[in-house]
Parts: sequence; structure tokens; C-alpha cells
Amino acid sequence: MTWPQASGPMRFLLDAEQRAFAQSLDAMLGAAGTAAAVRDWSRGERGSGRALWSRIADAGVFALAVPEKYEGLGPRPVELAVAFVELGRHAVPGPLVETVAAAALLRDPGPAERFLAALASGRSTATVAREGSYALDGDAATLRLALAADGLRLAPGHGPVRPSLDPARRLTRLLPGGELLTPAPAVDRALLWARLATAAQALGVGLALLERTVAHVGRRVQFGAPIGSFQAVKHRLADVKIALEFARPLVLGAAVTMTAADVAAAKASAGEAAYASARAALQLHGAIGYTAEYDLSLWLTKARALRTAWGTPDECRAEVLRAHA
Amino acid sequence: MTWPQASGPMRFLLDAEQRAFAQSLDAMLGAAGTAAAVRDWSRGERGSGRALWSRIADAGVFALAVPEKYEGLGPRPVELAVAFVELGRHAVPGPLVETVAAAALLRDPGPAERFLAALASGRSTATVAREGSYALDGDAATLRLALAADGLRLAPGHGPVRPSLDPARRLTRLLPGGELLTPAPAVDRALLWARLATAAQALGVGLALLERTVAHVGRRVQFGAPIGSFQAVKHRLADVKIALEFARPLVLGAAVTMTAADVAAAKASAGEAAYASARAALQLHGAIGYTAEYDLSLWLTKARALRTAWGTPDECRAEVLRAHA
Amino acid sequence: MDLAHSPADEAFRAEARAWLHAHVPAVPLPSLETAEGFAAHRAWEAELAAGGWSAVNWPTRYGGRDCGLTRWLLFEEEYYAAGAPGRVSQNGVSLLAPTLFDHGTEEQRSRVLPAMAAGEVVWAQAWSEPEAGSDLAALRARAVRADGGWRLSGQKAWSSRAAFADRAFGLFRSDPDAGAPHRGLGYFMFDLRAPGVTVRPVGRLDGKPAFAELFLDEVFVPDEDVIGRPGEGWRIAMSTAANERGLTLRSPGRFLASAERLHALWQDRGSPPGAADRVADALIGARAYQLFTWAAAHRFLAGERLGPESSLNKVFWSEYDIALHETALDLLGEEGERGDTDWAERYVFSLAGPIYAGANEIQRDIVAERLLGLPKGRRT
Amino acid sequence: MDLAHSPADEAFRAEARAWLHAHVPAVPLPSLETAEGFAAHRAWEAELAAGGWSAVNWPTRYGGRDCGLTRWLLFEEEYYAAGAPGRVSQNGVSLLAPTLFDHGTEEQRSRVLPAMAAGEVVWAQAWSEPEAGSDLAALRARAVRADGGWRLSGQKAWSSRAAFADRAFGLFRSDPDAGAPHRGLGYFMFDLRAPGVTVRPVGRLDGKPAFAELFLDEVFVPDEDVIGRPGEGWRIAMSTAANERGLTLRSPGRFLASAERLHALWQDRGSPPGAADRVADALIGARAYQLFTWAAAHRFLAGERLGPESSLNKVFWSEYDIALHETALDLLGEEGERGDTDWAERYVFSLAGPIYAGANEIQRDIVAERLLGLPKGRRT
Repeated sequence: MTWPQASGPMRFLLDAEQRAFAQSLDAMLGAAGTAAAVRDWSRGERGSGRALWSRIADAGVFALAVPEKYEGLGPRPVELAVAFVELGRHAVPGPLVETVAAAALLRDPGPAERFLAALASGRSTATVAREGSYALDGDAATLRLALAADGLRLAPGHGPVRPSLDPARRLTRLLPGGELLTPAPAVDRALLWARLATAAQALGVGLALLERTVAHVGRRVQFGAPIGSFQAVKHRLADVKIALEFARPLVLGAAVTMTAADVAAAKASAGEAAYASARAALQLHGAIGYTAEYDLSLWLTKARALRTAWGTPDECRAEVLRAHA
Repeated sequence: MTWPQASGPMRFLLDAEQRAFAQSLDAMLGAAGTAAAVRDWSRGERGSGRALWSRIADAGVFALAVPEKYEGLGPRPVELAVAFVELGRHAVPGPLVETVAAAALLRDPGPAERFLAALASGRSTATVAREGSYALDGDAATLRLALAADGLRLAPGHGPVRPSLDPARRLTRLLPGGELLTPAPAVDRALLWARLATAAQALGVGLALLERTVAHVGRRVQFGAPIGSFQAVKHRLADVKIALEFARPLVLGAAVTMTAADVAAAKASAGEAAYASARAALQLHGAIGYTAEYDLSLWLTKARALRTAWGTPDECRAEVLRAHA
Repeated sequence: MDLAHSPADEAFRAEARAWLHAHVPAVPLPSLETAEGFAAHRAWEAELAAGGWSAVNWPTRYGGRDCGLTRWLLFEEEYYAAGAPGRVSQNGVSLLAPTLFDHGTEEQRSRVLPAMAAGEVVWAQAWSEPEAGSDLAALRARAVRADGGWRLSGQKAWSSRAAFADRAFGLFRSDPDAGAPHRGLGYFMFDLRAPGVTVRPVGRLDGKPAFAELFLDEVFVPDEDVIGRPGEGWRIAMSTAANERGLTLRSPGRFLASAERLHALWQDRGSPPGAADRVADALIGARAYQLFTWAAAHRFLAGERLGPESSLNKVFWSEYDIALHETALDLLGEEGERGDTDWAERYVFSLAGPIYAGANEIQRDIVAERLLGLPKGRRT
Repeated sequence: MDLAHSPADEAFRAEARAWLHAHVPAVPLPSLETAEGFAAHRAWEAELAAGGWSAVNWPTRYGGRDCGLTRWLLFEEEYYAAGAPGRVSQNGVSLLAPTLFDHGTEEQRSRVLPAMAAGEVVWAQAWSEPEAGSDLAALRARAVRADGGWRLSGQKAWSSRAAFADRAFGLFRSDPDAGAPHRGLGYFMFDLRAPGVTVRPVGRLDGKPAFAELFLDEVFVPDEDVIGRPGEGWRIAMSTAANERGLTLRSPGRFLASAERLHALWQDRGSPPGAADRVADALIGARAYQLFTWAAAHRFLAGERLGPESSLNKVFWSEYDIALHETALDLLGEEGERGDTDWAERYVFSLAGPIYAGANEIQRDIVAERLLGLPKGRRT
């Protein structure tokens, strides 16, 4: 059948520039070999992670969350989502999502003038904690933002570092008090940006786990054949592929509409798909996948952490239902 | 390792007599060829179903729910559960569970004297409806019991017959009014017996579906091999087997303890396992399994109906949590 | 990227909505799997056709509106949101028509398509055979050359709509000596009332004759009813099968409407929190399927060929559909056991999804081997 | 049938409960996958042994109570209900000891078992090799005959407990010329501190050294540390593997206690209705596993051999354990991300369940082929 061309402006494909942006990030991160930086970061050694951060900032990733008038390139959520898929695929450590959330919070002229350019350029990194929540990498971030009852505060420090199930994530509480930056921060907007970025990152993590597992089962021989030729293995990976490929348009679509329901749907779906990818990856790698020294672990543990970060699947489902009422 | 003998009276195996009872029911129902009776029953033709009923009653099945002093053999819930597994395996039609529930309800001396012996002997059949519920096969039962707000009533008749998803089950509403048999019927006891019998029946349905599917996939050739040699098919049936084999001890254990929590757990578990068996059976039979004329359909549709009869899985789960509080 | 529709597309959507609002029967039609319901659905096709809505994406000369893929998707959303009847012409419109557009002659198109669009001729598919389920290469029904045409003989199974339809299309072995089993097949259209055709309706789980067995005994088919060259049937059918699993068999509009119905049911039942996750997943899944389809449509419009990724699609919608209807039955509790409700009808229909149009096991093999590049194996 | 326990059994249970109540550490011990935790758990084994509770089902002459299977099950219920520490002697008690009872000599039992029961010698297992996961027939590490014993060389992987344990047991190829690959294997016990043994601890997902790689270079093992005849190791190991998957590796007491903990967590969190189904399923699953085990135990006591049905068991408990801990982490929300909680420790532990002791894919093959009788295939 000969379908005529689309008749309107609705477009649902990344354009050439967006695809090139993703490819250049992928190439840059691939060449950088992120695994060593992740392991350094897990030990509290920041050098390699900070260098990686600078290159990501130079590529313009954080600037996408910062308006042009504050030396940013944004707000451009679609490009941000595209970038965070790549950050997830390469298991980049650090308060990436939180820096984006900070950029969405700091939009009053005063704080914006003061902080945004540095966030866009990568000169500073930020963490953000809602009340009662952990601040990711509070020991590493240069800017610690606390959403307190009376507004957004610049926290004066952080409490002890607690380990996450993902060794590359370090959980801290922010100390109370500190300078009040704005009494009415745009919490909803920040949550939206944080959720979108987390969803995209989770999608990238899930894709990386699938890629690695496909490669592994093609190589690994048991009972005289590559285990990737066993039908049960094939079907499990096919199901992961399906889950990821249906999460992907939700993530990109949410970046276009930026509605609470679409972003929540994307987060729930990408979080579940990435976690399913992790479960399959662990099972099909067998014991080697269960070891910290094998690089697969960097993505496995992140998939679990991102599933709950910035909204558990059930919180996101509740948001979808709320928006639908 | 040499384990000494069990030191106490806790016994968790059917004894020789119970096993013989199950085998004789199985043999009798197998020889009777129940499929034709099920199809007759679906069309509202009762003759073959009534004949089957008599033979089941003669084997003592309904008497197990009737105390000895009313010409019964019971109450013997373990043997009843054993019998209902066989009734499920052979897809026997009619208000089997409801007749058991009626026997549990009619324990006041007056109604017991009047009705129980006939139920035990198979001379009468009963249906029971809770308020607002359907009475199964209300058009066929000789005794129609309604749990009304003011007690147990002998309903004066039934409304129009509505089809169930299981063609062998006919849903009716009981007409209001009628003779008040007892103002305080033992509703909890009746529910317990009905749930137990339904759980056992569902388990039998699930076992039959698995047996038939195993036979089918061993025969059916596609792409040059029996589909039962495909690993995805094997694993799906292995999962069904596991679900059924873990439902089985719940059903038998509940029959021993007759606690609300155990019976609810058995019902939830057997209902889900039987339904999973039905889904696998349909998928692995392919189109032939989707036809009404192929006998598999008799069990497929029953698995769906029994899943909700006398307590949906979620109602049963709620009962487990309530008992556990 | 931009997900907003143009004003012209929105105007098209509004026109469709208004027409549907005015014409969709207030009371649901009887099941199309019954003689009475089939007739009612055929009349509805005629009404759709009279309004110009029965095949909106076709060229106008065959009864369509030449409206393009985007508007077809919008029309489908409006169609199902309006609660409009199931399409008894689905086999023809989604399976045969694309084949004729790609492989038919202009004469065939002019003869077949307008009557299909008008609901005058309803088509059944005749793919499967008793011993060839998802394995089309095992087909055995044959076509033997005759004067001015062919004579078809053999048995076809699971022919949906055939109990009440007018004509059917399917593959027959036209050259038994061809080298490989998937060669030597021809693609034929034939009359279900022609001499030599016996139609035996087969009831599905709820007893309704949703399909039939066809017994063909030297059924004459003129050359004009062969699509493409005999011997090329397999290749032609594969392109149709890809289509079947792809964009046009299950439009997102269906599932968006189903999810809305489920959400309304959940609310009617007092929004039980224990089912909240499954209801939310239905809403999320419908949105995912919509956005996935838009993306696929735009890749298609950009010139990409949609190949094995249609297998992702098939597995997703078929399992989604069952899960949604299981949730509905669970929400209905005891009422969910009734066999005479719309929910029951849709549930039974959904159960066939993972079986037909290429069983999901085969689709997963395709995803694993062709999309993930896993090694081929013997499946066993 | 009768599920009530005898007064004597109930008295035994009460005795165990009282002892545990008085002795279980109030503060949980550090993780047994750390040096500090390992030492604390070894001390706990000694305390258990002093009370006579470290191997209740063994004959008294080896340090047990000869209490029978029923009481062992009751003891395990009490043990886990009391929140008592994980058993660092598990490998020895559940895997090596049954092998010695069935295949060892009296000298071996007298020498090995009392020290094991006392926690003086903690055992690691050394089954797997880097290229032989679930495929034991592919083992390559070898045993070469030497004066008065054997010399072991090669590499073992995923040796649980080996980072801190004293001795290990496993299979080595003692006759490379044996006809079939699963013949010619010997079952050896060896000292982890013997000359030629290098232990390289390997961290699991949370970095804790839950297992180790072992490199053996001509490690001398005297004849007295060979179990059974060399060449029979495969058969001996298979009977141990059946045991491992069977009754004694995961007692129902564990899961009953886990389900209780989950239920308490759910209540602490305000009984969120969205998780009610999963919490109920955890309670139901634990009860199912308990009753399944009782039934199996009674069949065993009645003289039946527990064969491939242990595969049902393995798949059930391993998937159950993960689902339960996933539910817990979900209930914990953001707190569930923490890596330093008991829930996190148990979650990470549970993830290994479907992999070790015969991967669940293999178990499902066994269920399908040996319990359902489906045709063998090439898996691919």
C-alpha cells in the first residue's frame, strides 16, 4: 500500500542533529572507558569522575537544562533525554540527575544568576534532597540544595555517607539550616526534570545490560552449544528487548510533552524494563555476573537503584492515575 | 544420612484407603466418559449429568460433608478434598460445591433431619447463593438455599439463566422470600467447605489441563520436531507443574486444619495455578484449543470460572492477611 | 520532535468524531460471531462507507479518502474512543487490501476494493491448515492448473469470519515439485459459495462460530483471481504477514479505548487500591503502544522498511490485551464469570491474540534471532 | 492425615525455643561475608554446639541429638523465627555431612563431623570451575596419584565461604582416560591452608567476599581424605546435589521467618493496600513450602527416594526468596536503596538463588523431562 506522507507537523523521530549528538556522546564515553571512573568514584576517589564530568559538560549536557539567558542551551528536554540514555549506557557515576534537578529549581533571577552558568559549564556539581530524602553524592557535590519546609536552602554540609546497593551511589543526609535561596522553589518542575532524566538513564542502563548479555550468551558455551542458542535464553532476552523498546518511546514522548503523567509513565516503564534487563543479565551470566569485579555489576546495581530513585514504580503509577482522574 | 522415623503423630501423606478412594473415583469417572455429560449439561439436558451425580453420590462423595448421625460419613474434609480433585480432573458438571456448602449450612437439627440424608445419598442436589450472588445451576438443583439478611431461606424459585464463561455452569438469581429454615445459619462454616471444595476442584482442573497438554506437545510436530522438545515449551510447562505441586499440599493441609487462613491460601493458590495451567494449555495447543468442540475447552473455561467462584484470589489473600494480623 | 498535530489533522479528527458521534449505534450490536450480529456489522460497514469512513487511508478511487497514515491513526483513535462496532471487514481491509496494493493488478483492485469498502463483499482469511499452524511452509492444500484458471482442493482451518463471509483468500500449493517447501505456493481469492466449497463453522471457547473449517473439492478459480505469479505466494504472503503484525492490524486507538474502559470500570468499583497498579499499567501500556506506533509510522514514512520489529509489536499488544481483560474480569469479581457481557466477549477474543498471526513463541524466536542476533538453534 | 505434633515433639520445640531465646544475640552479627562477621558466626557455631543445637539431626556420637526429621524441621522453624544468625557451617552440615553419612568411612565421620559440629572446622564447597557452571561433567581440575594419596591441581571458582573457611571439598578428575566425561572424577577433602593452595577472595555484587577462586598446584591429599572410591565422585556428588536441592538446604523455617518479617514491615509502613497481594503471596508461599516439605519428608520417611522432584523445590524457593525481598525493598521506598541494611544483605543473597546449586534453567529442564516426561531436546 502506498501511504502518502504525513500531513502535519507531528514528528516522532530524532533529527539528524539529535542522532549525531547521541553518537558523539557514545563515542566520547566509550573512548573514556567509564568503568575505571565508576570504581574510583565508589571508593570516594573523585579525580577520574570529575574529568569525565567536565567532558560531559563540555559536550553541553548540563547546559540543556539551563536556559539560554543563563549561559545554557535549554531548556531542551528531548536532547537531555537523549544524552541521559547515553550516560546510563556507559554507567557514568555522580549526581547527574541531581544537577539537572538543581538547574530546574534555580530559576529565580538571583539564584539563577549566581549558580546556573557554573552548573551548565560543569564547574560545579549539585545534589538535591527532598525533605527526609537522601542527597546523592552529597560528599562530592559542590552545591547541596535542600528542599526544606520553608523553601530551598543551601545546606551547610552533609551527614555520614551511607552505601547504596549501587556502590557508585553514595547516600547522604544534608545538614539543616543554611542560606535560604528561595521561599517558593519550582519543586514540580524539578521533579519532572529529575524523573525524566532518571527514566532516560535507566533506559540506557537496561540497553547496556541487554547488549552485554547478548554478547555473553553468544560466546558462552555449555552443554556443547552457545547458551544464546537455547530457546529459553532467547525468549527471556526477547522479552527484555520488548520491554525496553516500548519504554523508549515513552521516554522520548515524555520529553516532548513534559506532562506529569507522561513523565511518570516513562519512569515507571523504563525503571521496570531496566530492572527486568538486570535480572535477566544476572541469571544468564550466572555466577560471574554476581561478582563485583566483573564490569556487568556496575549496571546491575544501578538498575536496582534507579528503579526507586526520584519515584518508585508505584509512586509513578499513582501519578498516572491521578493525572487521569 | 539416616534419618530416624518421625517421632510423633504428624502425618502428611494420604493413607492407603484415601489413595484407593481417589483411584476408584478416577476409574469410575474415566470409564463414564464425562465429556458427553458436560456437553449435555451445557445444553440444559440433565439426564447424563444426573446419572453421573448418582454414581458420585453412591461412591460416598456428598456423604463426606454430612455428619454420621444424618446418614452421612462425615464431616471428613480430607477425603472430600481428595474426591473434589478427581471431580475437577474429570470436569464433572453441576452444583457439586454448592451441595457441599448446603450440607455445611443445614446443621440445625430440624433442617438437618429434613434434608441431609437426601443430599448425602444424591437424591437431592442443592445450590446456595449469598446475598447478591449467583446461584450455580439454580435451574437444576432440587434445593435452592438463599442466604438472606434474616437467615437461610428455601428460595421459591429462580430467575432467568445466564451463561457463564464456562458453558457447563449456569448462573441464576434466586427469587426472594420462601420458607425461613434457620435464622442463624453457619455461614462461615459453609464458606470454608465451599472454598475448600472449590480449591480442590480447581487443582484437579489444573492437573487435567497439564496432563492433556503434555500429551499434546509430545504428539504435535512443528518445524520437524515435537513441540514438547522446544525448551520454551518445556519451561512453561515446568512452571505450571511447580505451581500445581505447591498448591497441592496447601489444599490437603487446609483440609486437615480447616482454618480460614489455610483454606483461603489453598483457594488462592489452586485458583491461580489452575488458571496458569489453562493459559499454558491454550497457548500450547494453539487454535485447536480455542475451539469449543475440542474437549480441552471443558477444562479451560472451568479454570477461569473456578478462579473467582467462592472467593476471588484477592478476597482470599485478604482473608490470609486478616487471619495473620 | 513534535507530537502536536497540525490544525488540518485536528480538523480531520473533529470531523471523524462528529460523524461517529452522530452515527455509532447507541446500543452495541450483537456479537459479530453470530449470524444476526454479522448482518448488523455488515450494515454498519455500509453506513461507514456511505459516510466515506470505511477505508480512510485508501485512494479515493477505491472508496477511501487518501488521508495518509497520521490521519488513519487519528481516525482509529476516534473510532474506538466512540465505542464503534468491531470491523467485520478487518480481514479484507488489513490483510487482503495491502496485498492487492502491493501485488495485485489494477483490474483486481478496481473489482475487489470498492465492494470491500462498501461492505458488499466480506472476506475471510484462509491461511492455516490442520497440520500447519505457525508453519506456513507445511501447507498441503493444492491448486491444479485448469482451463483459464485453477482448481483448489484440500482443507483450511481456523478461517476467521468464514462462517458468514462471502469470499476468502489464501495460499495453495500450485507447484508440488518446487525445490523448497515454501516455494510453489500461489495466492488465490475464491468464493465461499462456489461449487465444491464446504464451510463448517467452528465454535470458539464461548461457542460462537468465530471461524470455520473449509473443505475444497476442485473449486474453480479463474486466473483473474490469482494475485501475483503462482509460485510467489509465499513471498507475497510474508509481506502481508509483516503487515498483519505491523501497523495496521491493531491500531493504538483500540487499546487506548480499552484502557479508558478499564479505568472507568475501576472507578465504578470504587477505585480498589489493590488493582491500582494493573490499571495504571494498562494506561501506561496503551500510551506506550501509541507512541511506539507513531515512531514506527514515522520511520515508515521516512522510507524505512518495517521488518522483524513487527514481532515486538505482536507480542506486546497480544499480551497487553489479555492482561487488561483479566484485570477487568478480576475487578468484576463474581460478575466477571458471566459469559454474556461485552467484557467476556472481549476477554475471549483477546485469548486468541498470542496464537494467531504467528504464535508468540515464533515471534520471540524472530526477536531473538533477527533483532538481537542470537544464534539460530533447533528450538528444542 | 494429621498435622498436629506429638506432645514430645512440642516439648522439643519448646526446649529449642527457650534455648534460642536465651542465647540468640540481641544485636545481629556482622555479615558472615566479612572477616569480622565470619569470626563472630564461628563463635556462634561453638555456642550452638555447646548447647547441643548445631546439628540436631545427627547421631549423638558426632555431636547431634539424633532427633529425627520432624524435629529437625521444628528446630529450623524455631531457629529462624528467633532471628538467629545465618549458619556459617551450612556447606559442611548440608552438603558434606550427608555425603559422609552415605559414602564416607566411620573413620572419616569420627574425624570430620564433631569438629564440624563444633564450628572448629568450617567447610567451603569447591564444585564449580570457570568453564563448568551447571555442567559438572566439564570439570577439568585434576587429581594425580601420589605416594599415599593424591596431588590436586587446577582452578575452582565460586567457592562459597572459601575466603575465610578452613577446608574444602569437591570433585577432581582422577582418571582422564575414563570413557565418559562424568566418569573418572574423585571426591576429595582438602585443607585451604595446605601448601599449593591459593585462595583469591571474590566480592559479590555488594563487594563482600562471599566466595573465592581457588588455585591448586600439586596440593597433597592423603588417601583418608578421599570419599568413596576415586572414579565414583560424580555419582556421590549427584546424591549430594539432590540433597542440596532437596530437604536440607533451605528449610521452611527460613521462609516462614522471612514472610513474618515482610508482613511486619508492611504493617510498619501502614499496610499499603497496593502491596497487600504480594505480602499475602509471601505468607501463602511460605506455608506452601512448609507443607510441601512436610509431605516430602513423610514420603522420605515412608521409604521413597526423593529424586527429580527436588528440582521443583529449588525453583520454587529461589524465586520465592527474590520476590519476597523485592517486595521488601519496594515497601522501603527510598530506604530500600541503602546497601547497609539487613534487607539489602538478604536481597543480595537471594539473587544468587536461581544461579547456584544447579541453575534454574537446568532445573526446569529436569522437571520437564523427568517429571513430565517431555522429549529430550538440544535446548537450543
